[in-house]
Amino acid sequence: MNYMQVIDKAGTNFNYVIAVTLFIIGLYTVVAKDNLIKKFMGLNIMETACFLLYISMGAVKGGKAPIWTEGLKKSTVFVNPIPQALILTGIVVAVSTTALALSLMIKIYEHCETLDAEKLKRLETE
Amino acid sequence: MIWRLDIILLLFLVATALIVVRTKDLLAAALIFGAYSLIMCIVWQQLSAPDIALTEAAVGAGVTTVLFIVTISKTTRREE
Amino acid sequence: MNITHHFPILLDMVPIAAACTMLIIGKFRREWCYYWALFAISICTVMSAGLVWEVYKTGPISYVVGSWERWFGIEIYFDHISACTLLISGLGLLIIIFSKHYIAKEIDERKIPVYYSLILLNLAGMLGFVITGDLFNLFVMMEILSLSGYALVAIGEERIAQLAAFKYLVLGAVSSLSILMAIGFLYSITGSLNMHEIALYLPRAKDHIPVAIAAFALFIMGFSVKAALFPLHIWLPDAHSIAPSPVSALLSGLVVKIGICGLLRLLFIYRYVGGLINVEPVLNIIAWLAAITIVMGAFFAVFQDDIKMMLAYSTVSNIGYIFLGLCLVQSNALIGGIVHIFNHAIIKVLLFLCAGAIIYQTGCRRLSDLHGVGRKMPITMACMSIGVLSIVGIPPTNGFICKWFIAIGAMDAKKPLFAAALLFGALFIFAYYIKILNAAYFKKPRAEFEKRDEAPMTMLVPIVLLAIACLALGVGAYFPLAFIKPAAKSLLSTAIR
Amino acid sequence: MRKVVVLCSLLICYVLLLFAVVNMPSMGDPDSITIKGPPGRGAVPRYLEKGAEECGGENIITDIILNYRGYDTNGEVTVIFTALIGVLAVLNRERKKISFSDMEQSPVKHSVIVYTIVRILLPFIFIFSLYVILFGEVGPGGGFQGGTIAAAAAIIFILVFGYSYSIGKFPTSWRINFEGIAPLTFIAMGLIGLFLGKNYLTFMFPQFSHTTNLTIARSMLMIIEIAIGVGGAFIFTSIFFAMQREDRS
Repeated sequence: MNYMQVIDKAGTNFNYVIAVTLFIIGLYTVVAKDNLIKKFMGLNIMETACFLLYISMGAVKGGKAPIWTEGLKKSTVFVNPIPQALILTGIVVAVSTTALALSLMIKIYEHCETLDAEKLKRLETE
Repeated sequence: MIWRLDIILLLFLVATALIVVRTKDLLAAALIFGAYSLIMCIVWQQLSAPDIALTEAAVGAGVTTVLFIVTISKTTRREE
Repeated sequence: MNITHHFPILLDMVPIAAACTMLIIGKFRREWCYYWALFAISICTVMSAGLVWEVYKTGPISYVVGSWERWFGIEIYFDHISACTLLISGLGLLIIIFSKHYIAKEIDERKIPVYYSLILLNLAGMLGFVITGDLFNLFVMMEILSLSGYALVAIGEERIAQLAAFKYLVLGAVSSLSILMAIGFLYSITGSLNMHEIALYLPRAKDHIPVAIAAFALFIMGFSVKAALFPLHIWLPDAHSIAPSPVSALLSGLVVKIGICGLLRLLFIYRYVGGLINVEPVLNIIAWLAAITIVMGAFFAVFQDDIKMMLAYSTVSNIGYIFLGLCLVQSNALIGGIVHIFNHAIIKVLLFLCAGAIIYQTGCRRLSDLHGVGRKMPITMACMSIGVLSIVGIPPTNGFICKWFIAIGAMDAKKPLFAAALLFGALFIFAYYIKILNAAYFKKPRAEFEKRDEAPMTMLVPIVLLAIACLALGVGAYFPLAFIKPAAKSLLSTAIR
Repeated sequence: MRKVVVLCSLLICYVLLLFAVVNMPSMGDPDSITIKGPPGRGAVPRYLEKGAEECGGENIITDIILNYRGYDTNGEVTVIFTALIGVLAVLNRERKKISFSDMEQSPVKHSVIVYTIVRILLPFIFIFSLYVILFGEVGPGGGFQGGTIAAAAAIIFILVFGYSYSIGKFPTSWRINFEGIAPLTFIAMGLIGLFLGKNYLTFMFPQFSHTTNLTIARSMLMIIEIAIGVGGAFIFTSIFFAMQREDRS
């Protein structure tokens, strides 16, 4: 595949490219930022990036939302409902993880008076 | 397939994500994160996923942001 | 209705139902929680014993939730690897029996219902993980078990517990996400979420090989965080040593194995040989990492004074053995690796429970404070010695078989360096366990250890049972091997149903 | 130094992932394997064609999450329950008797405007959440979304009317009964299938006529949606209460 074709495919799969970009931005936040709350915002960005990937996977040109309403013919084109069903589960998982992590942070702050990863590391070794 | 609004929304998404990462004030970052979720919600509406859009609006922009704000109010607002 | 037909689903639903009612029961009487958890997990043990027997007799069982065809609904596929359920529910039962006094002493009284509920949820997640035949369901079950795992680490009141739990949480969440993304990649090129369907249709996706490779890499990354392979093991020693001892036993014995079960499922999808992509180079890299893990984990274990920290590092080392066994692409090594999943779970639960009993009775966890504890608690220490001997791999115990098989496999695969790494690891472990035995028996006993004072019955019974199991599985190695061999064969062969 | 290493490794990951997504099937292609599936085994055509008559919901996504892939949703509601139990394990439940010093001085509490608007708004939010829950079968929405909206209403209530007042309104001993209701209802509904001779979570049975089956399936969908909504709302309220509690003092 030469680079012209790569650019062409990147244009068609633009949503995927954005999803991966967001994933990496999130990963950078998790790895490089010291503040724990910031780390978790990064993780949430990663999660939404994953979801964007899934939902874009299910998109169909000119597709309608997969709900049978009045006036829809049998030949109507629908988008793929499976990724949407999966992501509904994924969002719940994401918010559960966030809730648990945030409560851990509250507890850590009560004990250590800081949320900075570097300082916490120093406190841990003491 | 992709029309102009989508491209703008997606680029805006990346921009908000970058702002969330760069903002030093955590409260502001949490609120911008709520805005990010709302944009995501519109993107999903554009991709004909109204169920997910509703969920994201209720959970991502609603509950997650509230939980972030509670945590910030209980801990610290500045990122050192 | 034929209730035995529904065992696969009930196996997962019984602990969940018990966990959901636990808070209401705890509202009335806190003591009942213990018996309620015990009741639920006993039912699970009976059911999984029945299932394992059926698999042994007639082969894998398929059960589709919702009575659909398996490509429309979610399939529960109970095969030879799913026989882990017996291990999970059995060891879970022993861990819950052990918890009674230990937990009453260690954690806040108001958290007792929460504790049992979390243990049950964790076990339910693991049971669901090993029996499911659907990739996304695998992810959901993995989230149940990891979320409850993070919370169990943080349930103690110490400051370090929360920090360790947070470290575990961040790494675990990133790995879960990479697995979620990998599932998405596989779905986009095969159009299915059922593992058998994916295994069937993956070779046809010849136009999208880079996607398959990326999915494989993401899966490997995710599962090796869960299983604590070398560069990604940093969360393990803290989390496993700080948690209350029954929780450490649960996490170290069972939860880390889940990552390995996931890897086995993954290798089933991609196939060892003759699949869409040639996975051997990746497996080779993992084998090298596993060799490093073996030596390094054992090396760090030698320098620990804290008994639970030692055990945690030895878990790292043993995970290396299992990975090495799975990644040599050789039937003997594969059998050794799978058997080691079972055996290491039993040994590590035994060792952590012994450590827990010692900590409960004496209040000390440093080896230098435990001089002569063999006098005070002879039964516990005898059982711990059996565990120590089997983890080193002395012949009559069960630890010997797996290491023997892996070593033979390494030689057969013409990779003697790995066998050397294995020996080195065993040597380090030996040096370090000598330290435990030395401290317990041969040092001058401290004054307060002169009087005999054993742990309560609820602690002794599981420990003794596990020690007997260690010896029995070593002497009667026939049964596990007869069971594992078909599983290993089906993994290595290219035939898929 | 550390930053350079991090950036380089992230860049490598980025390039690899980009290479992967560029090679994925084109987005929006109506003939791709995800949509069509293998012949005879494609899940999507089947769901879209027969979903409404096989499961009783016009919204195909509701059909999938509660019926075809109901086991996943069973796991999902267990995940939120696990999150609540985890939060309780970390933070412990709030106590009634402690004086909530700074919590009582809620800055918005004394503002007449906020007070009045919230009082007027709350019933509407609750009704909207009910609408979202009950109409999940025919339109966008469902149990979890509605439950979250109800929880948001409860959170607004707590923020405006102060902590100890609202804990009197939603006491812990009362909330505790509803927190595990979603997985339990799911399991109860699933066991019906067992008793009628089919597998777990079956909604349609060959021994009944199609109309009876549709009635059974629709009522089961409705019960499960309501249970997920109620359970979700209570779980989020409890998490919020637990995070707001003060144990330092």
